[in-house]
Amino acid sequence: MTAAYGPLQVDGRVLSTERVGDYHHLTLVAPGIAERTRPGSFVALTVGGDHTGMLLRRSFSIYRTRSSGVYGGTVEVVFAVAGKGTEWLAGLRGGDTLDVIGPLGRPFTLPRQPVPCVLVSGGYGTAPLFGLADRLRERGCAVHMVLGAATERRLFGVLEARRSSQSVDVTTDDGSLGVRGQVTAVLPDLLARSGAPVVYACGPMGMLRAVAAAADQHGAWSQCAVEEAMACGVGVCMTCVLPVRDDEGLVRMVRSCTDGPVFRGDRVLWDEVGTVPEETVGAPRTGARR
Amino acid sequence: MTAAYGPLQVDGRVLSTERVGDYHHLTLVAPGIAERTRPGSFVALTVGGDHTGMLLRRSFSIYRTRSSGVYGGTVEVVFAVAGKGTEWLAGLRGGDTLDVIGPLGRPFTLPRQPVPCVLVSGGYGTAPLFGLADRLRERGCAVHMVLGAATERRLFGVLEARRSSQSVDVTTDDGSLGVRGQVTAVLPDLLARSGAPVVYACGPMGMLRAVAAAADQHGAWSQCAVEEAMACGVGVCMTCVLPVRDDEGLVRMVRSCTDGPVFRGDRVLWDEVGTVPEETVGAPRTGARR
Amino acid sequence: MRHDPAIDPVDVDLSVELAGVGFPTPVMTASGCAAAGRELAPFLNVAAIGGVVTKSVMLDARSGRPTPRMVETPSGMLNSIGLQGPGIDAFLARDLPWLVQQGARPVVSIAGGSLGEYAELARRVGVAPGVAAVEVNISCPNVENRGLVFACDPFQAARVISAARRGIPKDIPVLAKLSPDVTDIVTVAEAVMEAGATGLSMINTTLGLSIDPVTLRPTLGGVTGGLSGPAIRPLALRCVWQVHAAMPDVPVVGIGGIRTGFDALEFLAAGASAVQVGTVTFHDPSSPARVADELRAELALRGAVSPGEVVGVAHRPADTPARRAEATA
Amino acid sequence: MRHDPAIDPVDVDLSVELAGVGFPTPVMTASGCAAAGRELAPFLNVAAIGGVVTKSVMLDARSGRPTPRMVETPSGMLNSIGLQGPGIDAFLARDLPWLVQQGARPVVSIAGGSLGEYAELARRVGVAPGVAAVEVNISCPNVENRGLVFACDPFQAARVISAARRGIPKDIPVLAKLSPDVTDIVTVAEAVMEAGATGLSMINTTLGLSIDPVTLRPTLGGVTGGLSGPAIRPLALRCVWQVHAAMPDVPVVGIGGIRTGFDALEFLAAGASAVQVGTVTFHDPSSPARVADELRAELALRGAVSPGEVVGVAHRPADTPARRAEATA
Ligand SMILES: Cc1cc2nc3c(=O)[nH]c(=O)nc-3n(C[C@H](O)[C@H](O)[C@H](O)COP(=O)(O)OP(=O)(O)OC[C@H]3O[C@@H](n4cnc5c(N)ncnc54)[C@H](O)[C@@H]3O)c2cc1C
Ligand SMILES: Cc1cc2nc3c(=O)[nH]c(=O)nc-3n(C[C@H](O)[C@H](O)[C@H](O)COP(=O)(O)OP(=O)(O)OC[C@H]3O[C@@H](n4cnc5c(N)ncnc54)[C@H](O)[C@@H]3O)c2cc1C
Ligand SMILES: Cc1cc2nc3c(=O)[nH]c(=O)nc-3n(C[C@H](O)[C@H](O)[C@H](O)COP(=O)(O)O)c2cc1C
Ligand SMILES: Cc1cc2nc3c(=O)[nH]c(=O)nc-3n(C[C@H](O)[C@H](O)[C@H](O)COP(=O)(O)O)c2cc1C
Ligand code: FES
Ligand code: FES
Repeated sequence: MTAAYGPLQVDGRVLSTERVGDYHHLTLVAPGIAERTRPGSFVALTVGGDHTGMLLRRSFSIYRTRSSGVYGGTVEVVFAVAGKGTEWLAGLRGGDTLDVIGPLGRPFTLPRQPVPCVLVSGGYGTAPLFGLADRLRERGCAVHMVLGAATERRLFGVLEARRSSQSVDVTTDDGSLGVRGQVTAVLPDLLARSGAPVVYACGPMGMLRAVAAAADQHGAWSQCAVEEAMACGVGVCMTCVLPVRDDEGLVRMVRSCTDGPVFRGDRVLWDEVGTVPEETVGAPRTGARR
Repeated sequence: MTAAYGPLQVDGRVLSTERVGDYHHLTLVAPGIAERTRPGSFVALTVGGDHTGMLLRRSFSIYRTRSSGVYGGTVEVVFAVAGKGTEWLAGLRGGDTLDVIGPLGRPFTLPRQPVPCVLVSGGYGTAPLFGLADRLRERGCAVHMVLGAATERRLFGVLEARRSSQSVDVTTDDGSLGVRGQVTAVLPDLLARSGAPVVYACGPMGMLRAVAAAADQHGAWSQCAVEEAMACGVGVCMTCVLPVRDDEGLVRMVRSCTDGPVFRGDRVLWDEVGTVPEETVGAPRTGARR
Repeated sequence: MRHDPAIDPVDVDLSVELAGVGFPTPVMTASGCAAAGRELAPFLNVAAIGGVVTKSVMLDARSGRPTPRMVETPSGMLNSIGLQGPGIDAFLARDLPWLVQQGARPVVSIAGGSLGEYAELARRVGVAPGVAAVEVNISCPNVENRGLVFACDPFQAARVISAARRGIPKDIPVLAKLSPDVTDIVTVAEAVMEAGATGLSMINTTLGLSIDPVTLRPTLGGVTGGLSGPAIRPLALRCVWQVHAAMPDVPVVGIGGIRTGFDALEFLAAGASAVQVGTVTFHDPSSPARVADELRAELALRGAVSPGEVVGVAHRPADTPARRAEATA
Repeated sequence: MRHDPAIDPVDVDLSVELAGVGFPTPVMTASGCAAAGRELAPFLNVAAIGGVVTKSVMLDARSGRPTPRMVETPSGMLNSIGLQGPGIDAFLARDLPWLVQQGARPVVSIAGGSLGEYAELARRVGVAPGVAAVEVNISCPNVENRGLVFACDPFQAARVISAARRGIPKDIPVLAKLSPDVTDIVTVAEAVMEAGATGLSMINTTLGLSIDPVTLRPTLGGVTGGLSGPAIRPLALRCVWQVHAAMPDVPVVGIGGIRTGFDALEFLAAGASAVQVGTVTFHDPSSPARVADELRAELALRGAVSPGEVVGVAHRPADTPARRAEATA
């Protein structure tokens, strides 16, 4: 009863957990998901075990997948402890089980031509970019990565980035590694240097907003993976919306779980996220601002 | 801020868990409780971990305690999986933590004279009787035990019973071990044979009722440890009550967690448990029967 | 509890009739928790579950409320979606036909801000092909009456139902969906039945609030929100119990925190003829199907060959076994 | 959220004044969840916590309801104790003196079946030494009015409060304890304040039901029961929010599912001046003390030197920081 290319719901079993800087790297045995995964899609995990008071799933970008191997297919995610659910996930041990749904969401769109691409991440936002880098390289695209974070321990995959891309720029707010500052400190330069017509980004809203703007300025497309609070992850609850302009130029509140998480940077009304812009289709006459 | 002889609230750590027939034998490091424990008292354990939907503690008779040793004091309980909380407890692994309150409740009263005593248990009801048997033997009392259960796998501590008492009778409803039938099949005989003036019992209500009656018939005292659903275990919620006749002959709804769990068998209105007898102090004129 | 099934689960017939309309199982989705069914297709067979109750649709497209629109709460959640939706035209053009084509039984939920809107929506839905039933969500502010929620006033609630009922063919059941946020839910229930409702859906969310740890202001964009999930199940069961006690013959669809087949059984015993699974769908998108399977097992365990045998059984003296009582009832 | 304390927790002064009476912390026990305090002595210092709200006492001894008296529910529980208690004489002779002697601040909760009983109870408690405040539990059936609960009718609720108020010296605050099971809690709140209440305790349990898996009949001996615990916290917060919005100057004691210091902070921000910890005491008998310690840390983290600084802050525009708003308020 599962759609050919849609998500699967499977019993996941913890294969391994590992600390990586400030993050946790969780590998789950979750057969069938790998085959359907595309760069940018995510999984929604149950937390708390049976009889938990935590009813809602937690969503995580897919970092890596293996189609089979001795254990059957695996899915890997990288996460930071942000609250009670991720705290519980951080306490998982090999053999523990949880319910996994994935792959979910609309993935990154790949360029038809072998053009140079810039991939920008904030913190754990690097996770989904490695799979993307692989696909891009397969298509002959030069890959340039920019990894930003508050501090070194919050950077993820710097070494892996060096292996999987032409160039890597690193920025930290506190200068503990790479250039002191945010990704925007190096991005314009890189865009000019690389002449990349496409920018991919995953990270905090503020960063995505800045990346989208920088891309615009250089006449490049941007593909941004957003992170909105989600109750269901599968498109039935309408909690994960943000204002996005559609092809006809109309602003709609769209679901980031099914219409996203990847959006064209020039389509998201970044400054209005968290509000219902007055021009939104179906907006109250008065404009229900926050 | 803890009363000299009252219960303690401590962070417990799982030292070991073991299957014993249909039961689980859980050993917790819970410093300080051993010193205060007396035969018949119990502990109340939190279940489900942080953010669980299971708010209430689960109560278990104290099977054994060690005052210190390498790990600090330990408390041992033996339990059957009865529902979601005990199911969670059964899944605990060494090193897991939970909150422990104990010792709770009014323990068994010991005879002043070195008289022969009969100890009767149903299922896991044997657990609190071993500590009692030790105290009794210290006082020179001859100890006779009767262990009853539905079937062999639901008997607990038969071997240990043989070590710690003069005589052991075993009954199972299905005859898988010992005499086929219930403890009452052998009790009258034993009472006559041993001439015991005191009977101690722990097990299901039905068994306690029968034991109390048998004791009466032989002019013996009975001390029965009851099991009523408890929300707090410490005496503040009034959920665990049953009708008991006090010294003035008045029937009151008393708390089994603080006034019990051990009651004189001739004081409990066994047939009225689950109701509020009309003669109860403060009973509604009409009699609020179930 | 008996541990070996009294009868074989395959011998349980889960099909139920609700006010003349047949459903293969008594377990449906809940409005706003399944969109219009399509998104659940990867996780269950929309044609096999009892019915698909669609997100309450309004006349015009609605943007809904600003985010955050949800907060997780102990064993539940708060939501303030604000009835975001495409409007009735798009719904009838796109969503309903898909459900019909799949062979699902669509229960169309409508919501309005005035009697006129409800009447118009009812007319539109009433003539649409393939509608199994209409659920009227009366937990909406009445724009013509200081934004007071229709469901909180028996008189206003009744007016909405009669306005809606008129537009809908007699053979299509009209379910009035009640709010628990009233002093006396029986009065509201009686009023809407008087006004022509075929049955009752109980309950909608109860109003709640949460404070944001950073801003110390209300977390939700809509300030207050609807509380749902297992946390409110006992409250929902009580409402069903009270209404069934007062009106044993009124078909009730039980809603509120249903997570397992036993939870569904609780609602049947309290007096519901069918149930809806809402918030738990977010935890387990296959739950509307799973709960029906589990209910089958729960019924078999108790020797009941159909859901009808246990409907309202909790109201009978404790000594009457479900079966016998049913027979003699 | 700021992660290093904006101020040192020791610089936070937790003491609050509630209608003229001082309490060392804003965190008290809740009626029926701490008996008369004695049983909590092994787990906390009854003199150090804000106050001890005693189990609602009636004129005569009460046996209470048959067991089962409780059911665990998701993140909560149902109870039908039926106000078991020793009666006012025994309470005043045994329980109250112990609390006074310990140096605790007893908040005596009274409950009656008629106006006369409330009046009589108030007289008796009003002359007893050492009473810090009186809480009037109006969630009781009115034996003179078809057993309708006083709290569900603004008029009846008001009559109870004025009857009680008369018997109690002016310097002893009278808190009216409200039920959430009403269509409009603000109307009830206004009525009891009119009638002479000094403040409001919100909320009592909300009515719920559970079905027994074996008998398929109501689990509780009392059939329905009161739902409490974290499950209802969002509902309780909403009630406090609504009442504080309508009557910002009325002292409110927030109650409902408080488990942590942050939960307590939520109630303060919504408009409560103090809080009570009820059901969670069963999970952690030290919680009334623990929650106060945690609240101290939460306040320090946000740079607030006293609970008063955050009372009602959630009602102010999001951009006004708590401190400034307080100063200019
Ligand atoms: C598409 C997507 C991909 C993500 N990928 C990653 C990743 O790769 N690594 C990582 O560390 N985190 C990722 N996140 C964020 C992650 O989902 C949250 O940190 C996590 O849900 C927080 O749960 P909690 O219980 O610890 O926090 P709590 O605050 O206790 O969560 C309470 C509720 O709010 C929701 N919530 C809270 N914060 C967020 C958030 N930032 N985004 C979405 N839901 C939230 C939770 O799902 C839960 O329902 C992603 C989020 C989305 C939407
Ligand atoms: C003084 C005392 C001593 C006990 N000693 C033992 C023991 O040594 N070994 C053992 O296996 N069991 C013992 N029990 C019973 C044990 O407490 C229950 O089996 C257990 O609480 C069931 O929890 P659950 O979550 O698995 O069941 P659930 O049905 O999920 O429990 C739900 C709620 O009901 C309460 N509850 C349910 N059944 C009982 C019960 N029989 N007694 C008390 N509360 C109940 C639970 O505490 C919980 O609050 C004892 C009970 C008491 C009161
Ligand atoms: C996110 C969300 C959206 C909802 N939207 C609607 C709606 O549009 N119309 C409606 O009648 N009920 C709506 N509800 C209420 C549910 O249908 C249901 O009545 C309620 O949530 C209780 O059931 P539950 O605990 O199983 O979720 C919504 C509930 C949630 C959680
Ligand atoms: C077992 C139990 C007994 C209670 N008894 C009383 C009572 O006698 N009087 C009263 O006003 N409230 C009583 N309550 C209600 C609590 O005081 C409190 O208002 C309610 O439980 C909500 O708070 P909580 O979620 O923190 O428990 C009782 C609650 C419980 C759980
Ligand atoms: S998270 Fe439910 S619709 Fe997107
Ligand atoms: S369990 Fe709470 S008083 Fe006994």
